[in-house]
Amino acid sequence: MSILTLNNVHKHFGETPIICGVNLNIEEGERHAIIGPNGAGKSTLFHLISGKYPVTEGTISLRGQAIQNLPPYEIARRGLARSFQVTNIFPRLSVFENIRCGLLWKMGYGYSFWNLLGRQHDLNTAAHGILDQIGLSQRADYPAGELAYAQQRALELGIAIASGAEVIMLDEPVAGMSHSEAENAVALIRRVTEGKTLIMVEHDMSIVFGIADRISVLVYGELIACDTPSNIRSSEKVQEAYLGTVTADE
Amino acid sequence: MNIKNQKMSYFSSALALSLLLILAQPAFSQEPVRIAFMDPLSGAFASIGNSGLKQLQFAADHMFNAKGGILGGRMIEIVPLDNQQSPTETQLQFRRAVSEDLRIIFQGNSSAVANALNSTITRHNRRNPGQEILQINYSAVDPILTNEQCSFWHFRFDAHAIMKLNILTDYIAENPDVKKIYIIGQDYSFGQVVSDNSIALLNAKRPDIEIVGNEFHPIGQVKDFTPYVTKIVASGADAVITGNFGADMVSLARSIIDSGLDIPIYTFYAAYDGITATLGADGVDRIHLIHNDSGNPLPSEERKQYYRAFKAENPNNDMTQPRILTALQMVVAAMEETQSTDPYDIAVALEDMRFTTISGEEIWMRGEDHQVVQGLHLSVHTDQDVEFDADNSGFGLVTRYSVPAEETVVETSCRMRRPRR
Amino acid sequence: MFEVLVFATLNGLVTGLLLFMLASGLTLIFSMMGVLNFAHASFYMLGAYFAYSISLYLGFWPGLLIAPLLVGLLGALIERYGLRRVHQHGHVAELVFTFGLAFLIDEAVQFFWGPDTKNYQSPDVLDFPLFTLFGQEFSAYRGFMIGISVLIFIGLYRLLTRSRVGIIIQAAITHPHTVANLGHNVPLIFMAVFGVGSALAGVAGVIAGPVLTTFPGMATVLGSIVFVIVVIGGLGSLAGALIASLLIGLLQSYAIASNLGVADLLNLFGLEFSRDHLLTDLWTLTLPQIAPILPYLLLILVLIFRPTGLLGNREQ
Amino acid sequence: MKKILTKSLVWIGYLAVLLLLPQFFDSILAVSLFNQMAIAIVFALSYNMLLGQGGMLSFGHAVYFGLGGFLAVHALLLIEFETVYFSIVYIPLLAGLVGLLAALFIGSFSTRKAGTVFAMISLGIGELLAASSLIFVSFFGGEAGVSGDRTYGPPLFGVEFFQGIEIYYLAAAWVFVATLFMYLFTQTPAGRMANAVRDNPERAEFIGYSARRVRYISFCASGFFAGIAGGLYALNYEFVTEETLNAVTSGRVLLMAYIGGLGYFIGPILGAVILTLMNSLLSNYTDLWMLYLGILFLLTVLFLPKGFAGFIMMHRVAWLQRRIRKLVLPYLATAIPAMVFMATCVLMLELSHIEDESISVLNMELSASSSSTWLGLLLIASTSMLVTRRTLPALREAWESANHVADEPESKS
Repeated sequence: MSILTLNNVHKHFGETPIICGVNLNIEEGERHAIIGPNGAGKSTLFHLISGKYPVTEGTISLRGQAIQNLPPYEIARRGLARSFQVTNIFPRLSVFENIRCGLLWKMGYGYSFWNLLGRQHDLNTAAHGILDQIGLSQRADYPAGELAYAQQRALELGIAIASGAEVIMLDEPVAGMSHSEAENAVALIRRVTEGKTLIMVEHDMSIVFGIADRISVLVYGELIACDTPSNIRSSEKVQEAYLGTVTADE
Repeated sequence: MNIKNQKMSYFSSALALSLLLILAQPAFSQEPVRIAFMDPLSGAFASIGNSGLKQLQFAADHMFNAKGGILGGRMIEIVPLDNQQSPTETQLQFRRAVSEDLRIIFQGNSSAVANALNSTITRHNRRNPGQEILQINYSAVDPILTNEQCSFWHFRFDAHAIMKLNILTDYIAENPDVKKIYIIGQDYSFGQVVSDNSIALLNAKRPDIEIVGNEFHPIGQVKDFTPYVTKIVASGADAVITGNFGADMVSLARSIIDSGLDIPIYTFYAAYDGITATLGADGVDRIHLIHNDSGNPLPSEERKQYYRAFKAENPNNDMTQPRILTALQMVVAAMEETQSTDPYDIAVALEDMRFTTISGEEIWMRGEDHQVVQGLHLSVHTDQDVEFDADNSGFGLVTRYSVPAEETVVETSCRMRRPRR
Repeated sequence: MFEVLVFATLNGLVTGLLLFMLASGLTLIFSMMGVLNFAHASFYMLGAYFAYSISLYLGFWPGLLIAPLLVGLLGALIERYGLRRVHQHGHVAELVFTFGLAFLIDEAVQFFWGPDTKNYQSPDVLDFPLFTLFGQEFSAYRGFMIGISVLIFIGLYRLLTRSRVGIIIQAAITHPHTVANLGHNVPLIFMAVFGVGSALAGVAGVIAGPVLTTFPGMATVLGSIVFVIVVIGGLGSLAGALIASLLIGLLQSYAIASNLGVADLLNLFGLEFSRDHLLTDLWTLTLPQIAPILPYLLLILVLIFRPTGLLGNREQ
Repeated sequence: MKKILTKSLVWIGYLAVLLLLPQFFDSILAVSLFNQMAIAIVFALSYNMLLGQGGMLSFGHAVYFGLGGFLAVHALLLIEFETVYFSIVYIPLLAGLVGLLAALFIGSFSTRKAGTVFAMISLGIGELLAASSLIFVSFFGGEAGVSGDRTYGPPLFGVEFFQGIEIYYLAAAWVFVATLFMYLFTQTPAGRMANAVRDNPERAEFIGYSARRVRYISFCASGFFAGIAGGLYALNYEFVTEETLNAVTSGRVLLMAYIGGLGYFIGPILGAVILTLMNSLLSNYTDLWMLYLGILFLLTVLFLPKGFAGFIMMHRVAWLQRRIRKLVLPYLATAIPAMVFMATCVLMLELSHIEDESISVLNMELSASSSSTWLGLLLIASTSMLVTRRTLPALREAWESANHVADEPESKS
């Protein structure tokens, strides 16, 4: 059964069409990558799914429930978490607090102002557990803004998985990392998204082809292909429209 | 410029001097009589407060300290307390006065502050018998202070707003040319008092006079009075009454003058502290002021000499409130009479005291409500025959119309609660 | 009634254009640097006081030239040595800095010039009625104020649309980061814009001082109204600032000119009220009484229903 | 366990200071100063819930303070005229509820956005209410305000609240409780999310929290505590005027919180104490105190962006590393000339402020009219400034070496 469905999704900024009729089904437990040249609308598509922007037309459903045009927090509560292209954490809170904030809603604290965080044993154990998973236990009390870049990205991933979401969307999770950092990051992503649905945008093709079960190719706001890595690799259409331009760029 | 600095500067010398005095002369070793002066000494209203402080200081020094002090050789010491014209700060300064055992407080500026001080003192005196404090109000004119909210511990040395309005409307009523009056004022209690009573009094005295406008504007918030003046012009008024003070007064007068409207403006506070200088030639014969003091010519030689002596010492200030001297003189007279500095004794002695001021006028402190009864005068802003000008500008006030003390009396609703001793 | 309307319009125009002179500089500063400069009206006050002091020695006209230059210079220095330093600590710190600056300038003015109103007079040359309508004079000086404001608006408009600097500034208003990436010296532009903005406020002060009274409270009276205009007009929009200025100038002027009150409204529906009622203050409320708070009401409404302002295109 | 113990000790110490202060300074003036501080502390802390913890810059916080105060004084009147009869001890709570009510209403539209929009709405509402308070005389009493008497309620254990000291203990109790609750609020999910929304509202939305709702909750809590402060104000002064809800009060609380240090819970407490002291003590010695206050404020913004609390916290590492002693000499070397510089500047300001008078300092008569005085002062000022600048690098170096931490970060919990 598909967990996330996009049906004829359009997005215009003013007169300019950015996304033109995207249809996409993502299966539960799948690792799905979205690729495409710069300006193809990958991030916009992410923003549409996660609720940052309203869609102009079309529907998006998560587990069969329509979520288009819901505010981001509603979508997040329904089990969709995401990271950002630009590091997006709570810089003045400690690393531990960052993770704990990520956990709060799932663990049912809501907007409570009568529970003391320090007393919530389960919550704190869970937070430490995630810190262990992303390898930041040593830095738990550091202000998040002072972490090294790769660590901030790991933290962001940690916040995303803390919410317990079943769909995790990662926007260029290894961009700007050195090769060895990227390898660690990929290993981390594999580890923490085990058993969950992963959707990612990534430019690094070796990573994409290494991690993804299926790949969608987005060009000028249109989905020109959606298939397994090997089929995508051999697709002429994709070669023409996308891979060719990449080589030209580089 | 300010007494506090002076105080600081003479601190060490005063210390040495007082040591010397203690050793040398037993007659001088007596404690000074300390009197608090509580008014704004910093902030936007500081100039009025500082001017009052100088007048009180001068009165104490010139009239008493230079002549050997009071009560057999005690000096008067004026202690400045800066209330920043804020009711809150007034309370704090009041507590300072209590802890420094200052039992007499001179205060004048802002009716809001005077009311706050009045209720604070009433409460304090009720709760702390034996430590009473006396309020000498030399300038706040809100009628309620000697009516509904009158207090045994409060004495007012200025005529209150209704007394002044009574005389002002008499003057207006005598002028048959006045047919239409426009009233404009700040939207607060004094403005309301002026408006309500002007209408009532004019209706009674000259029913034919039409009130063509009765406008309130927010206090201190109006950028430009021209829109109001437009209405005044359109109403065809031939006189304006306003209770405005400070910048609101100046701006209003300026706008009226700029519009070319040549009608008299009847005011309460349109002189001194920069206002006279700012209005200058434009205000001549237009600005009328009702006050308890007389303008030029000053009524007595003694008064003139006193003014000159003050001017010699404070060239940049004017003797704007001679009633400060009168108040001090009467308080001292009460002290001398009872040989006591206790507020209760002073208050009892002040009640119904009759006193001749340096202007040669006999005034009366009515015991019923602690309101002074004195002559009132209507003066006009001009540069003709001005012997004592204001703001060193060459312009000043010349008295046009005077009413003797007994004619200024108005009834009071005061039911005074007198403490028992 | 007609005469009141005509003069209310003229008065509204004078106030509106004066406000615009302040708002134009503030808009430039706000749009580019993201700083709502609380001290902007203080520069206006400084303009009036500088000009007053200069007029004592040299007369009105040299003051009109020199005072704004001095204010502009001061503004530039404050940007260079104050604001830029605070910039690294974020917008709140900047806002708080200008807030403190306004406080300090107020105090400094009282320190140097004293708390009294100053006798700052308009020049004798303009001391005649421009025209008399329905028995009320419209002074030449007010005409001069309108003239100067219009000139400044035209000058500013031409500068922004025709000159190279202007185009860079315009670009910086809408896309501050891009301009920096293009290699322009943004700090220098900021300093210049801050200086020019302050100087504009200074001009407003110089010409407003004689009519609106030169006293230490003059900044407070105008201070927050100017932000209101900038916010209502919309971020990054000079035209918006002009419209908002005129709107507020006219709104206040008409409100004062009218005699309407809540009582009239109630009478319209045939309702009567007693004077002793608990809500008497509400029944007796009149439009002129609340004229000065109308801009704030407008501000709140605009921010609730259209946070970008009338003509703005950028949300905060 | 040790952490909890230390924390409890801090709170017990706080309570002890609150209770014992008037034992050491018992003049009427001192007690009135403490009352002022107590009110200011609650007010400033409530403000910091907005700005420091929630990232909402408000220019109209006095609204909740003032409304609480006005309600409290009306409650006093009701007690006086025997409409209702209860102990005045509960009045701050009542005032707090009014603050909460106002915040519930105003917050419902103003917390949609933080940043400039929020700041401008708060400014607009502040101005609106301040102006309305002068128009609606029957409730706000015009510029004279409303006056009540706190002694008509039933006595509490025989205490009738005649004296300032009795009010002080009542205020101290409320301050302690309010401080404790405001601290505890920071430790709850809503309080922590307020920090998160302050740091990054967008991210907060993507972890399931509506930034607006989070702000709204902080905003209401802040209004509640501001109302409590207003209630204490009414009990202390026994009258409330429009100045409690005007822009000056709003500005002052901003100054307090900022000078004290926004980032730290204790910051606003420090700021409230410092500003209250300056306000009451400095104004007794010089007319220029507002000028000095302005200068102090700007210097703080420029050089101590984290306020006094931040400045103190800068030395935490050095303290933990037991290297604080190494800082004493460099500090003295800079502070002494800096003090001389400031003292000289103050002297010059005072000298130019007075007319044809003189000030005597250290047994020297300094005349404002003599040029040698001015030359001398300028010389001292410039020399001391030069010395300060010369010693500054050494201080910085010493500070850095004292704060240098070896590889592993020290634990900050």
